[in-house]
Formats: sequence, structure tokens, C-alpha cells
Amino acid sequence: MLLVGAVLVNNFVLNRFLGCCPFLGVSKKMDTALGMSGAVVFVMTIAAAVTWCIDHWLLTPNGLGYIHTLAFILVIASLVQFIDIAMKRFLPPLHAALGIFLPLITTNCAVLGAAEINCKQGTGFFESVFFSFAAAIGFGFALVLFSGIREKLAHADPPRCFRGIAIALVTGGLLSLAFMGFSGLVKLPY
Amino acid sequence: MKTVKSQFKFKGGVHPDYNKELAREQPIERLLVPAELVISMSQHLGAPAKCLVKPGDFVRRGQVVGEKNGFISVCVRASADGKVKAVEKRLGPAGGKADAIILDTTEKPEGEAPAVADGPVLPPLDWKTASREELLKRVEEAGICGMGGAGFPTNVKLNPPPGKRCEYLILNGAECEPYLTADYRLMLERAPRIRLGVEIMRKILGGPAVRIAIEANKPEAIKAMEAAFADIDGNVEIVVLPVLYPQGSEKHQIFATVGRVVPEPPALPIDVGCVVENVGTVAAIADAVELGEPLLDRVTTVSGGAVATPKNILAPCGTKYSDLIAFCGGEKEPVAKLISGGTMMGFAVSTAEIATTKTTSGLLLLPRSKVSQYSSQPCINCGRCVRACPMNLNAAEIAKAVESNDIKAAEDAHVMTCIECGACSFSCPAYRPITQFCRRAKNSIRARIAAEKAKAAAAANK
Amino acid sequence: MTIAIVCIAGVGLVAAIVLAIADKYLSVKEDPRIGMVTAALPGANCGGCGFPGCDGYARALVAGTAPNGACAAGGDACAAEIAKILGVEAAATEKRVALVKCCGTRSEAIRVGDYNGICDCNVAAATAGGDKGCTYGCLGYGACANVCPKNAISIHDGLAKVDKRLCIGCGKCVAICPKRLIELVPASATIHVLCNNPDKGPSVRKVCGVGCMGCHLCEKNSGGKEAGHFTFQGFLAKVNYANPPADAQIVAKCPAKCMVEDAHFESGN
Amino acid sequence: MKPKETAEHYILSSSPHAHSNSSVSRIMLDVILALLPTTAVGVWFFGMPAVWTIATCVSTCIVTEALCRLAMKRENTIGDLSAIVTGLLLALNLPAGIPLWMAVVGSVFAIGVSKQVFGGLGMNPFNPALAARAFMLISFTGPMTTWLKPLWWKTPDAVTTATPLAAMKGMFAADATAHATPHAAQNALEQIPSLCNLLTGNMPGCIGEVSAIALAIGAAYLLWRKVITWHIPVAFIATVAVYSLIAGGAPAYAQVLTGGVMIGACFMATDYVTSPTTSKGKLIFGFGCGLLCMLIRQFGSYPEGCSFAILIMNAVAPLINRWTQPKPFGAK
Repeated sequence: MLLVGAVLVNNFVLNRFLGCCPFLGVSKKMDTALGMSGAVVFVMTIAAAVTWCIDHWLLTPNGLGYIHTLAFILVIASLVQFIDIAMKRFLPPLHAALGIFLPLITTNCAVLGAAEINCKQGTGFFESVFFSFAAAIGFGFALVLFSGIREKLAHADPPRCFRGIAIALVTGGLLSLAFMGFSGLVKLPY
Repeated sequence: MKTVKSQFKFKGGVHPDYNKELAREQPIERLLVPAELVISMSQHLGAPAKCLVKPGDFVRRGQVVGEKNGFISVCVRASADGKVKAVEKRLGPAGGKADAIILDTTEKPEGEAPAVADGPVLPPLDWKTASREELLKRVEEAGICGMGGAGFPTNVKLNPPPGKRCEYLILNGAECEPYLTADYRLMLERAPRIRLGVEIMRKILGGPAVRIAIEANKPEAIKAMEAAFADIDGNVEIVVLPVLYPQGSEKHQIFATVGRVVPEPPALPIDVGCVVENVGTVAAIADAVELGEPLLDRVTTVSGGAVATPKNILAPCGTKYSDLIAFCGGEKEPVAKLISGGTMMGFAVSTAEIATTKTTSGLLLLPRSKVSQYSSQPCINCGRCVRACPMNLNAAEIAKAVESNDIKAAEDAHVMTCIECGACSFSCPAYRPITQFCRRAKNSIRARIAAEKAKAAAAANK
Repeated sequence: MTIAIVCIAGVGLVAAIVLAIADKYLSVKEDPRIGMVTAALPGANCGGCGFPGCDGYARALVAGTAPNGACAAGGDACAAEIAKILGVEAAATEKRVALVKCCGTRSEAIRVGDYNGICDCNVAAATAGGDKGCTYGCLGYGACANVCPKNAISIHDGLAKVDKRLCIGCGKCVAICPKRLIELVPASATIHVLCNNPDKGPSVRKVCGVGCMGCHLCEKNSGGKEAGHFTFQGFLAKVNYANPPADAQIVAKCPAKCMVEDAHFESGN
Repeated sequence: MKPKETAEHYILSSSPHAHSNSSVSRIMLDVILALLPTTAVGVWFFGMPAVWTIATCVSTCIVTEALCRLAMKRENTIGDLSAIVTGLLLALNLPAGIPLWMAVVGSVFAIGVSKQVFGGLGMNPFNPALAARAFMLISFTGPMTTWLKPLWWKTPDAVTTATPLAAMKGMFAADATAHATPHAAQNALEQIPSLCNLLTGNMPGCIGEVSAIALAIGAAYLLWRKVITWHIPVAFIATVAVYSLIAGGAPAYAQVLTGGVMIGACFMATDYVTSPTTSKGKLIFGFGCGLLCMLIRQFGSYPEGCSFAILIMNAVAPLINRWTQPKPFGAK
């Protein structure tokens, strides 16, 4: 239920409008979209685990809830860097597939957003990780869907002033309109 | 010998208006040698022949004027006596330029009696006693290539590479192209010749089973072939194919007759044990062996709504279209499109000064009312081309990819398997030139592969 | 407040240390030149060079599988810098630009058919040899303009024209033209023969009002055969770009009007 | 001096030189013809308001199409009749009594935002009529769910009424708690029109979605003309039926015959541009539409999920297309 809720109903991109930058940036080709989705799922899940630990054991005990955004940015940024290096060393094939997307995720607001939502809701560790994982799947799902449409749009011939990102935004809007249909499908606690 | 119905139906295909009634009842007529012949060195698939004569030379009917130039190539013989006026690059029907001999047939070779029109050129062979090699050599000497349209050198086809055996010899009498009736008339009028050709080819190929494929809309041809083959021994069947374009395509005919599927290029029919030959080619082989008559003339259907009297004409190779049209009484109404071949796969040409070749099965003069114009409307994704494609390709995707210059995507969509039958463009409600898009993709992929090969060769030389 | 600063600083410090250790012990050794070349490239990741991004091109350059100078965005300066890094000389050649050797506009060259199909020279040429009477001439369906990475080619009055200032001499148009009538010529050359038809004068005249007839007048006017400013292929004059003619007077004297001074269309913007 | 040219040229084009004579405008005309019975029934049941809505949508679509093409400086495409189809489909998906200015806004959205912005017919990723309907449903929720009562509807005193869909939605829940409140389930069942009314369309709803028989006649015509294939409608309707059998609630026939399922399956989901091309893809597409439609009906916050389901599947169509590419003849 949580999975369906996070993937379809409260889709990060289409309902919360988080992570719009990669949504528009890397959705031109299906292959890159798949790579990006993989990278997001990977990073978001790990980031959720790490940020939960930081929040739960370091910030909250010290009454520092108000600076968690700052802390998370720092942690996520260095985490991505670390994953990048480690992956290059130990999992070269995976790095070849996801590598160029990793630096892009450093500043992905979806990752930060998931961490924020988790700590706001005060959910448990596994629930947080799972929610982040599901949200990332939802992000990836939207990204892949969108890239499919954009590949199709590559053959379209819109008026000159709408070419490129403008038409992508219109499409994104319509896609989000379609996803409105899911509203109420699953009642999430948040 | 028995007649059976085809048990295999391929996916896709279309039903164009056949319009065969225009020329179907016209017996084959012989055209007298016109005053000028244009004999191209590139009448077949593969390397053009090497021209052996120069302006001012006199040539005799049947004399070799173009030498076989490579493995996939055949020789070219003069179709009539005459004097070489010039040797120059001439436009062929397919749009390419090749060396051609301009022959003035009003000037005969000096000091000799005028040649007999149908005199033997090569010594006749007794096929029963001649060896396989002798017969193969004769097919090669006679300059025979596939007369259905592609013009693949027949001696190459009849000589499978080592390790491959021909199990089925398939005779292509489908003639699924609209308007054309040349093969049909040939089957009616020269059935015994075709039978003789089959027996010779059977000997060359080591006794394969024979399948004669004819579309169901030609009952007389089926009857004529049944009569001619009635007393033949061995595994011979006439397979009646359902009326469906492109039943005459090699791959689809193999599937329809024996149920075998030729894999994607570069696989050839011989890889599944089949050799397909057009009925015209078979008759030409019989002539070449029994009469010693090389391939010098062929039957061409002149038809279409704008010609005065549609006819099936036996004309020397190299006859200009204008001579054929004049023989049919000229134009009945203004011609909007002149097509060499049939309407589905033929070539539109810009002038009637182009000459016939060994592969010219038809010449169509279409009036304005029969010509549909292509447009640049967008694809509406209706999927008719996908359903029509006999090769089961996603033609719409390929066309869209090529339109936005994405040749790579077209290649990924298997555009190289396309046989350019035209079923997609035929069925497109938006009148998009889908076949031409495929052709464009294939051309640029071939060019790229050739460039890569050249680069690799250059690198190897360094 | 102090705790906050300490915490953040602590987290940052830990992260930094971990990263530093990771970088030292986990990083994969690469040819350092790859990084240097990547830095020298513009970093636009335009893909114009045919490689996936600047990084891909840099790797190919270092591996020696790609020619230097394929980066149109970076231009000569970039090529020179890369040459310095790789320790090879940038090929010191004169700038070459594409020249379309045809001046048979719609008003001068006849058409022999109404072409109906895709707007692309290669397929148009495969359809009965094209709709232009002269089978050597420019069809004007823009295959060259489509492949030009710099948009230097445009179609005017049924003819492709190259803007000399935009052309980078990559030769893509030369390869794509089905009539093989585009040639790379030195940018400094100003006198050109804009014809590609080697046929005899009368047959050229039948299809085009401005086709070269091979009358050799240009050769005579520029000092005769010995001067060597022109070569002939059939009945077609060709400028010898190794030794180009300098006297612009011969242009006016060309009876076929297929000779021009500075054929390069300049778009003015 | 230009040499002399022959006056008449032959036309040069690549093969084939024959054509099946089908055309885009003929296909669109077939769709319009197929929608006529439905339109007639809608007008018969809902009277003049329906006529006004249809006329407004169709004319606004045509005008918008013409203006867009004019603004884009492109060839006018009214002749392909696709704007009329969009206008008609949108009108048939609206309640009869909707304020006309809303119909105008919806039509402009359909043609302007969801079709011409992408370059016109063939380029739009979403069905224009459905996108406009979804847009209107979200923007004007009230008027979009205020149903005019058809003639002969059994509650003669009210001008407007609820659709059977709302009742059926309750039945999913009612079914689950049937033991506790058998009375409520019985009540809900009574809200569903009789099978006869369901088939003829004598029930509240959008102008065009009420009469199953008229829609079936139109669909049969399209199938006979080979404008559509059976895959999408059959997969769609079968999924809806099977789902409602499994999930319980209202009877399967009622789920199929009410709301937008019939018009959606036969006319909206079969829109060429926004559905997959291959047979396999079409089956998947139809299945997805049916499943999403029922999910939204059962769990979603909107009573009707048909248009949203098709819109979402429109978005998935490129993916389906990509993964159901036909295998070439002879390929391994």
C-alpha cells in the first residue's frame, strides 16, 4: 500500500513537484532515464538510511532539529561522492551505467525531500528506508514514462516557440493532470 | 505431379487493384529491331560488364559486347546487328548511370549477308548428355540473370556454395505486380519451354523437388502448366497461392510454398535449401541450352490507362521505351507517370529515351487520374503499415525515425530487413512515402558500412 | 548554538576524512591526460564530435582513436591546447572550406520531372536520377545542409550555398552529396568554376544555361596551358587550387558564365 | 539563357505508384458517422441543452484549430476533420447542462493546449478530448458532475440527479460490510437503472456515454470499416467485467454499461495517435485502461476513472510500443 501510494498517488514529481530538474533534464532518451532512475533508487534508499541515523542519533538528541536541512545537504553531498568513488572501484559495470548520473543527484531535491519528509513524520528506520525506496521507484517510473513520451515527441513538430523544454513542460503538466486521477486511491498518513 | 493449395499464409500483405485485364488477353507480339538500341552494361545485379567495343565498330547479333566483370556479374551480348554509334554514360531506369552502347541497327556489318533474325548464336546443347558444368557454363555464356526484376546472375544462383544443397527449386509464376502479364502470357504460350528449362535446372541443381508457384487469379496459367508438366516424373507440384501482394517476393514465396523462413540478411534462400527462379528465366535457360540462343530479348508488358493498345511485346533488350510506346499505338491520353516495371516496385522515369534491359518486365503509362501524390502529412499512428508489412516491421516508427534524421533508430528497428515491397506506402492514409524513408535509411546505412570498410582497409594497409 | 556548529563541523569533518581516504585508497588510476584534455574542451557536451560528451571525446583523443580538431565548438584554440597536452603538433594546414560546384539555379538549369517525395538529395537522385536535366548538378534538396554541423549551408533558388565564415571544413557535406559536387578548397581561393558536368558543350547546353563547355578560354586568358591554373576533366574546367589563378578578369571573359569570383555566399548576420 | 524545357514533365516518385485510396479525412469521417447514433440518442434524451453543447464544442474546436494553424503559419488542417472528431467526442463526454462558456474553455484547451502545441494531428501524446475533460473535471468539478436528468428518468421531480456510478462506488464498500448493513446494499442496488435502461441510455450521465446500444452500433461500424481493431475495446471491457466479478460490488454488466467505459473503450482508447500500434500492445493497453478505470472507481476520489485511466495509459503507450515491437519475418 505504501508502495502504491508513493509510486502513484503521491508521486514525487507529478504530485509533489520534487526533482523536476532531472525530470526535465535527463528524460530525452529512455536509456538515460533508466540509468537515472536506477541511480536515484540506489542513492535515495541509502541516503534515507544515513539521514535517519544522523537525525535520530545526532540531531534530535541534541535538540538540533532546526538544522537538519543543512546537515542533510552536507551528508547527502558527501555520500554521493563516496558512492561514486566506491562504485568506480568495486562495481565498474554499475558505475559505467549509472556513473554520470551520480553527480547530478548531489543536488537532487527529491533525495533531500524524501529525507525531510521522513524526519518530519518521525517514522521508524525501516519504514523511512522503504518509503524513500518507494518514492524513488515512483520518481523513476514517472521519469521513464516521461522519457517514453519525449522520445515520441522527438518526432513531433511543435511550433518553434514551443520546441524543447517548453513542450516538455506542457507534457509534464498534462501527465500530472492524468495522475490526478489517482488521488484518493490510497490514504497515506501524510 | 499434382496441384495443391498453399498451406502457409504470411502475415501482412495488401490487395492492390491488379488491372491485369488490360493486357491479359494480348498474345505476345514480336517487335522488329528498332533503328537504334541502347545496350546498357548494367542490366543485372552486381558489377556492370566491361565494354569491349568502341564507336565505329560493327557488331553482330549475339556477339559479346560487354565482358563479365567480377563474380556477381554477367556478360552482355548485342541484341541485333549494327554499328556502334557511341559508348557513353546513360541513365538507367533505377536512376543510376552506366556505360551504354548506342547501336545503329540500320547500318549492317559489311561484306556479309544480313544475319538471320533468330539464327543460332551458340551451338545447341543436348541437355541430357551434357555435363552439369557444361550446362552451367552455357547459362553464364548466355548472359542470363533473374528476369523477375532484381537481375541476380542465374549461374551464381544455380551453383550453390559448397556445403549447401538445393532441396527445392521454386518457379515464380506469381506475378503479383499490378498490370504486368508478361509471365502470365509466357506460361500460356511457352509452357513446354518452361518445362524443358525446369528439367535442365533440375539436372544442374542435382535433382531437387520442384514447386511451381502461381497465384489463384491465373487459372489458365495453372491449366497450361498442369498440361505441360502432366507426365513429368519426380517430386513436382504446382502450388496455388492466395491472391495477395507481395506473393512474388522470394522470401514470401518460399514460405508460402514450402513453409520455410529465410532468416534476416545476409542469409539467402539457399541457406534454407531453396532456389527461386522466375518463369521467364527458366524459359531463357531452355532457349540457351536447346537452341543456343542467348538472352537477347524478353517479353515486356506495355500497359496502363494512357496507352492506346496495351500489349505484351517480345523486344530486343535495349529497345527504347519510346519505340515500345509507338508499337502500342502511342498515348491515348496525356501520361502523368511513366513507370519501368510494375506499380508497386517499378521505377518512375523522367524520359522515354531510356531503354529496356534484361529485367524490364513492364512499362506502364499512367494517366493523371491513376497517380496518387505523396504528401508530407504527419503520421497518425493508425498502424496500417505495420499490419500491411509482410516483413512484420514497424514501418511507421522507421519512417518517423528517418524523418527526424535518426538513422540509428531505424537500424535498430530492423530497416535492413525491408524488401521495399511498398505495402506500407500503399496502405498509408496520410500518403506518407514510407517506403522511400526505408530506402533512405538503407542507403545511408549501406554507405556508412562501406565507409567503415574502406576505413578499416585503409588502416590495415598502413 | 555551539553544539550546532560543532555538530555540523563534526559531520563535515567526518565526511571529508572519509572522502579523502576513499579518494586515496579507492580511486581508480586513470591517464591524467584524460582529465587535462577534458578540461581543455569546452565542456558543452554537445556531441558534435560524434562521441558521447566531451569526456568521451577526451578518452578517444588520449587513446589516439579520434582526430584532434573534431570539436567545432572549441575551434582552433582548443585544438592547439589539446595538441600541447598530447604532445603532438596540431596539423598546421590552411583553412579549407566547402564549395558547391554548380551554379545551375532554377532559372538557368532545366528540370525534367516533377519530383514528389522526401526532401533529400540521395533519395531524389535514386528516383530516376533526380529531376534536374543535368545529371551532374546540384539537386537542391539539402542533404548537405542537413548534415552540416555548423548550419553553414543553405538552399537558395534550388542550389546549396556555403557560408565561408561558418564552414569548418569537416567534409561531411562532401561525403553525403550523391552527385559528388562539393569539394574542399582553400579558403583563400577566390576564383572558382561552378560546374560539375564533364559532357560536351552541346549536351551541357541542352540542360543548363550556365554549364562549362570546356572551351579552354579561361586557360588561354590566364597564361595558357603552361601557367597551369586549370586542369580539364572531359569538357569540364577545374581550378588548380595548388596554383590558383589570380587575375579576376578571366571571370568576366568566361562565355559559359560558370566562373565566379568568390562563390561563397555570405549571409550577412 | 535557359535551355528550352518540355512543357509537361512526368511525375517522379519512389515506388509504390499505387495507393489504397484510404485517407485521414475518410477515417475521421467514419468516426463521425460512427458517433452519429450516439449523438442522436444523447439529443433525444437530453434535449436542446445537448444540442447546444455539441454545437458549441464542435464549432469552438474548428475555430481554435484554424486560429492555431494561422498563428503557426502552417497549412490549414480543418479539412482532415480531426478537429470535428475532437469537438464531438468532448461534447459527448460532457453533461448536457454544462454552462456553454465552460464547453468553450474545454474545447480551446483540447485543440490549443493538448493538440496544436505539439504540432497538430499525430503529434499529441494525450487524447485531446480526454485531456480537456480531465482538465474541466478538475477545474469545474461542480458543473462537470451535475447531471441533467434524461427524459423518462424515474425521479421526475428533480432536474438534476446523481449518476448510477456514485451509487455503485458505494456498493464496493457496501459489499464489504454487507452483513452489517444489508439494507444499504439493497438501497444502492435499487439506484442502478434496469438493464433495459442501461442499454438504451435512459439514465443520467454525459451526453454520449449513456446509450450502450448506440455506441455498440458505432463500434461495429468502425470495426466493419476496419478503422479500429477489436483488441483495445475487447481487452478494456473484458478487464472491467472480470475485475467487477472478482471485486464484487455492482454487477459486471452495470459496471460495463454505465459511465464512460463503452465510449472510452470504443472511441477514446482506440484513438490511433495515443495508443500502441501492435496487436499485442493494444491488448496490454486495453487491459491497463480497464484495470486503472476500475481501481479508480473502487478506491479513487472520483466516481468515474475511465478518462483518467485512458489518459494514464496514453502516457504509458510509448513504453508499451517500445516493448512490443513486432519481430521481423525471419528474425530469430
